[in-house]
Amino acid sequence: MDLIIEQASSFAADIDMVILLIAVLAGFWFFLAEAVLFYFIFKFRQRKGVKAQYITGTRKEEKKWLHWPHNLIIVCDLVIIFFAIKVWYDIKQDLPPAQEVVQVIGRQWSWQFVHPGLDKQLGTADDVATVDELRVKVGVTYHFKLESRDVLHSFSVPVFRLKQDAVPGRVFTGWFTPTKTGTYDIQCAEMCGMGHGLMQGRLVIEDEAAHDEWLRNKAT
Amino acid sequence: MSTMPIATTRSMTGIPTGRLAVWWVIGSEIVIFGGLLACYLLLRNLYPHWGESAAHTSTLAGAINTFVLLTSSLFVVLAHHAAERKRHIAAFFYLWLTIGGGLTFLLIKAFEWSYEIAQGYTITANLFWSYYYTAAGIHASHVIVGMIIMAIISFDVLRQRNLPRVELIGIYWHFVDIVWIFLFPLLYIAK
Amino acid sequence: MTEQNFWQKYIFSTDHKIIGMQYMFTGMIMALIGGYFAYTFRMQLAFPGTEVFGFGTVSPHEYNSLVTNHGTIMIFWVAMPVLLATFGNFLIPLMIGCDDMVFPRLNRLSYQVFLLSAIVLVASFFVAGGGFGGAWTAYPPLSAQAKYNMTQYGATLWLIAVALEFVAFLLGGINFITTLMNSRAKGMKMYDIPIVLWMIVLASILFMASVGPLIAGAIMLLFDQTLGTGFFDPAQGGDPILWQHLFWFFGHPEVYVVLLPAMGIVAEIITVFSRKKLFAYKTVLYTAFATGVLSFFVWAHHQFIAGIDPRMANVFAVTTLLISIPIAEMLFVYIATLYGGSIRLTAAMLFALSFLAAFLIGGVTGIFLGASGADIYFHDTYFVVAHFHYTFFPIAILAVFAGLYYWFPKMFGRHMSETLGKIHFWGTFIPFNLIFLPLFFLGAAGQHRRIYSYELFSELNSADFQNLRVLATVALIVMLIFQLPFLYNFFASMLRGKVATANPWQANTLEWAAPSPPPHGNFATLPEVYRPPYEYSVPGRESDFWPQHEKPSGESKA
Amino acid sequence: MLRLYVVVALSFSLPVVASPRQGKQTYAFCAVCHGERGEGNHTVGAPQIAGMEEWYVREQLLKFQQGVRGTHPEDIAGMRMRPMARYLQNTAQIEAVSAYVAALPTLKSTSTLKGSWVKGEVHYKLCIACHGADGKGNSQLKAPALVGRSDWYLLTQMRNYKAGVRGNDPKRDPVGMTMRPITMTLDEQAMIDVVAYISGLR
Amino acid sequence: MSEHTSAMHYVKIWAVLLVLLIISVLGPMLEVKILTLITAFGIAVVKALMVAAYFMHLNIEKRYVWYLLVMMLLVVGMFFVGTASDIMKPDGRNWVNRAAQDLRTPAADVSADSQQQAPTAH
Repeated sequence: MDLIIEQASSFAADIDMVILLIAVLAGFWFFLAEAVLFYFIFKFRQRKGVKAQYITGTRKEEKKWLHWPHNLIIVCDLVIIFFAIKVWYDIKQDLPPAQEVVQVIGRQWSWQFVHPGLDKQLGTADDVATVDELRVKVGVTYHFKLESRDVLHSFSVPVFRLKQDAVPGRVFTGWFTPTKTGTYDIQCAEMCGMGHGLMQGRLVIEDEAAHDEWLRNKAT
Repeated sequence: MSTMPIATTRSMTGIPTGRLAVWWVIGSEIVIFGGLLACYLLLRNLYPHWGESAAHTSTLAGAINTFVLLTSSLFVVLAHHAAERKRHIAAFFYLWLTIGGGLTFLLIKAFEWSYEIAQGYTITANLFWSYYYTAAGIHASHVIVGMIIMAIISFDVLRQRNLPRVELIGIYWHFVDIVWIFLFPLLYIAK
Repeated sequence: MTEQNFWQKYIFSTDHKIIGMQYMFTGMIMALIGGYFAYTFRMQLAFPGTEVFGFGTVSPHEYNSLVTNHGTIMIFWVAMPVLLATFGNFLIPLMIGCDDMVFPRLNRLSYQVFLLSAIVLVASFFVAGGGFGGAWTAYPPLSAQAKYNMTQYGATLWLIAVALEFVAFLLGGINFITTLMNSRAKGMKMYDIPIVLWMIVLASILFMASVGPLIAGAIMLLFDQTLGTGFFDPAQGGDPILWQHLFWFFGHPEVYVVLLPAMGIVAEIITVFSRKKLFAYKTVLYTAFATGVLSFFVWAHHQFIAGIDPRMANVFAVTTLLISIPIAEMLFVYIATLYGGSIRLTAAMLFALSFLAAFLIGGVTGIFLGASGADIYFHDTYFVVAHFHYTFFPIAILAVFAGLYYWFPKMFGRHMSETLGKIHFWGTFIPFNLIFLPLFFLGAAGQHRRIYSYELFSELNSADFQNLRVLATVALIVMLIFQLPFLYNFFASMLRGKVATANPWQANTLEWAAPSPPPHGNFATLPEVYRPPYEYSVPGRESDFWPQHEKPSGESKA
Repeated sequence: MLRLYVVVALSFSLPVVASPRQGKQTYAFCAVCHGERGEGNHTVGAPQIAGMEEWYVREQLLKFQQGVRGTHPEDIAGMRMRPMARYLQNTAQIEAVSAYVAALPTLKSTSTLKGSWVKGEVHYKLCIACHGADGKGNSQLKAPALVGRSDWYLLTQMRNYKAGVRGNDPKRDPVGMTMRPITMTLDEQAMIDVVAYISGLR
Repeated sequence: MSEHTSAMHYVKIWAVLLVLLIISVLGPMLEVKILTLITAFGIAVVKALMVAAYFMHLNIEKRYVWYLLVMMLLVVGMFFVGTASDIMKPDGRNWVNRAAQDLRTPAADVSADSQQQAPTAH
């Protein structure tokens, strides 16, 4: 996965691990089933003088061909469930304590971000509000408070492997910790009307000095 | 066109085809009303203050309507009773009593609603009233449909045709009655 | 039987076969519209901003409308009518050995309501503001308020069309269920019913049980749009998430509503063309039941990141992965059926086998989306798009073509050309994979759905990705072109094809006991049933098939 | 692959040059909100734009694209406009659509506000220097025409200028900056009055 | 199918139903919350079952019609349970339904307060 798209948050690798796990387990069954399917199509193609066999599939030794894969798939499913829920729990359910909080507001068709100012507190006079540009410090654990002013939006940062819908009237809390600097895309992932496809934001991850410099510039 | 396919006369399950279909109709209606009432209940639990709005509904009108529907249910089951004994005149008479019950129900509903709307409790007043009018409105539309079908059947019955259909419309009518039995405490009594 | 004029015979017919045809042709026309929409927005994605041949430039507003209505049409006006209504209407009375549906006039009404719904939907493209563009899921508040979606009339008409379509299928479904339950031929017991009929009826039951809340929801949304109520408006105390639950409570079983009939069609075809008894008939039934029951417990996996409580998501992740078990087992049964067979690769069989091969991909990729942790990333990306096309395309296109090639001799009394059929098969199957395999990759790279143009997104605007998009679009055009041989084959064979005998494929089920095409009333004498439907290659018998209605000739089978 | 791309692209696309046809095509994007005749749509916050000066349309589109307009959190309608403007990617498209908008016949604006025409005339003296006594604007001074614009839109923009939502970027929007001190002198009622006066101008 | 039952039988059922109706109307007048719930909904269930069993003749209908109807009710129940955690509460793990919270405060009852008290009967 990280070959296709960069990992820029602390949990991106966990999600990629789950994806890889499923790819291996499900991929095994997939290739096995396809191989058997094509082998059968080839092996049992119509030939002169060879009559098809009469197999009801109700005798025990025949049914074992269903039971064994059936049980093995249950085992694979349980493994996948375990890891999927573990990752889910870490990302969505159990938030680590926040060092800073940013507010994310979805609108038709722009993202508005409220950054805490130099005092690192949201809701004070030196908050910095921007449109379509989120600036965060690398290595700092952020909570985001996600809101929507009109219709459904979805705050999606592919490099973070992060996605959460914004629902009008509700406030969602989530978290992320950026792990590398750079400039990345923020997309809207929930149909929000005519400008949905053009609702693009930028995520700037920078080190603390650059971020403070930017805040100071904004303050003046 | 009027020849009935042989398929319709078969009955592998032991239930006549018409009645089996009516049961499935009712099954599908259960989920429609059930879905609506489930939504209502969810939000009712979220917003305890809906009780204040519910206090403005007329329990008396609701109770009278329950009485009217229960009585019409009695008439339609008597119509079925008569139809089974091939007393088609009596069945016709009872069917029209049932339709009269439906009409009374709608009339009371009309007075009740016009009074409430005059008070300012329209469908957009708040969400409780939205549910109130939507649920009762869908129910009332079922009453109207039932009355129309019943009127059509009643004339068949008078000509001594399709007597088993009295039972089918009866089952439907009872179902409409049962829906109201639940709507009444949900919308009127619970304050 | 009295002589009927054209209108009585073909337009206002109560004959189940004609009604099935009406559904089929309406579905085909709608499929052409849906395909045209797909072509238009794929062109926009491959060559953003340029003028699309046959449409003009696509504005973002039109793009949303195209995407929305492509999805709506393909599911509600193509997959449902063709899989459920066409095959259901055509096959149920024939396969259970009776003369018609139990309620022929209800059946006609069902089609008329369906036709009305299709007309309303098509009309919605031409009203002021254009067709509805809020995605086929129609999440409020976007779908509820004209100031957000800017399609005041389009949204309302779209909703009315969908609601009418549900009513049509409720009427049809009641008919299917009652007919199968009550009107089977003498001797046809529960386990003598062909799988396809089980599947169609199970699907009808699933549909009936799941659609109720959404019908109520549609009425509520309609009031939101037209009267200004606040059922889904948070400012008035409503809840947008409630609609999502209402929608997906129906929306997920809906997948199985179309999947099961497709599975049934494939079961018929692979048994006939491999001359094999279905491996473990009862297991197929049990897995179908299990799928049906489980499908009511999984709907919220569509909403993992939509704002449902994260604790509840865990429950749904478990149920979602569990549903993979019966589906996988069903596929294993089909593959096992091929073992020891004598496989004839006719066009119908090719489509049926390709269904298995392609649906496996669709099923396997579903696990990525059902696993809640991985879904955080994949949700609403092209991975999802590719996944459900790998399920819906085999269901609604491959299985349907398999069924058409297989039952065409029975429908019209003539054979379709096998050569053209094979050309059509390869021209459909290969481009299909070329369309959607790149989309898996693009989805994994973080490309989101329903995006008008990727030019603004620097991570997605690379030349390599754009080439993949062009590849998918070109493959789509190739695939659409390869439908022309099919259309020619279909209509030419109807008039001039090789005349078919009553049982050209040497199949067992009852529809082949009727003449091809069956007259009004189907059977000269209504058949009786003596044995299960898949008795192929029974040892000790001269011929390798043993029709259900053939009287036992004294000699006992092994 | 690339060759295929080129072949298909050529066969389905038109060369990118500004032309009246392109203007009409591009305007289809705008028409969803601003209407086929450029009459605007108050419910979605889209002003009447029919007959707006070509140079003004072009400049505003560029300002939206560059984020000079439509990036302030209070400017809700502007934030809806910004992604749309950003989709016009080459200058030819902007030129074409500006020309198309300018060529749309000017419409009479319907009045949605109640203000005093008499008091408005007094306040309008502030505006005359740039926008002209007849409200027809002055392209040399980069002052657009005010007649034919939606009155609610004019009011919103004056509020925006006053609150610093628009025209507070000295580097990138010096022209907008000049509006700011003038709106500072007007209170809410005065703005409504002056808009009422403008609506009465022919 | 109901050859053995007389018309009087139905009238008796009807009379019982009416008595239940009166109880369900009078019950809430005691203003006891629990009693209201029991009389209103408990009796509704009893009434519905009585109508279903005796008027719709489910008591002598084939068994699986019951199964069919109960299956549909279970489906609705499933919908209710799966949806409740999101809709029925104003907040949950990592989310708050602020709009609902605002409305739950008594002052926010939108329209009814401005209206005069309507009589409960007319």
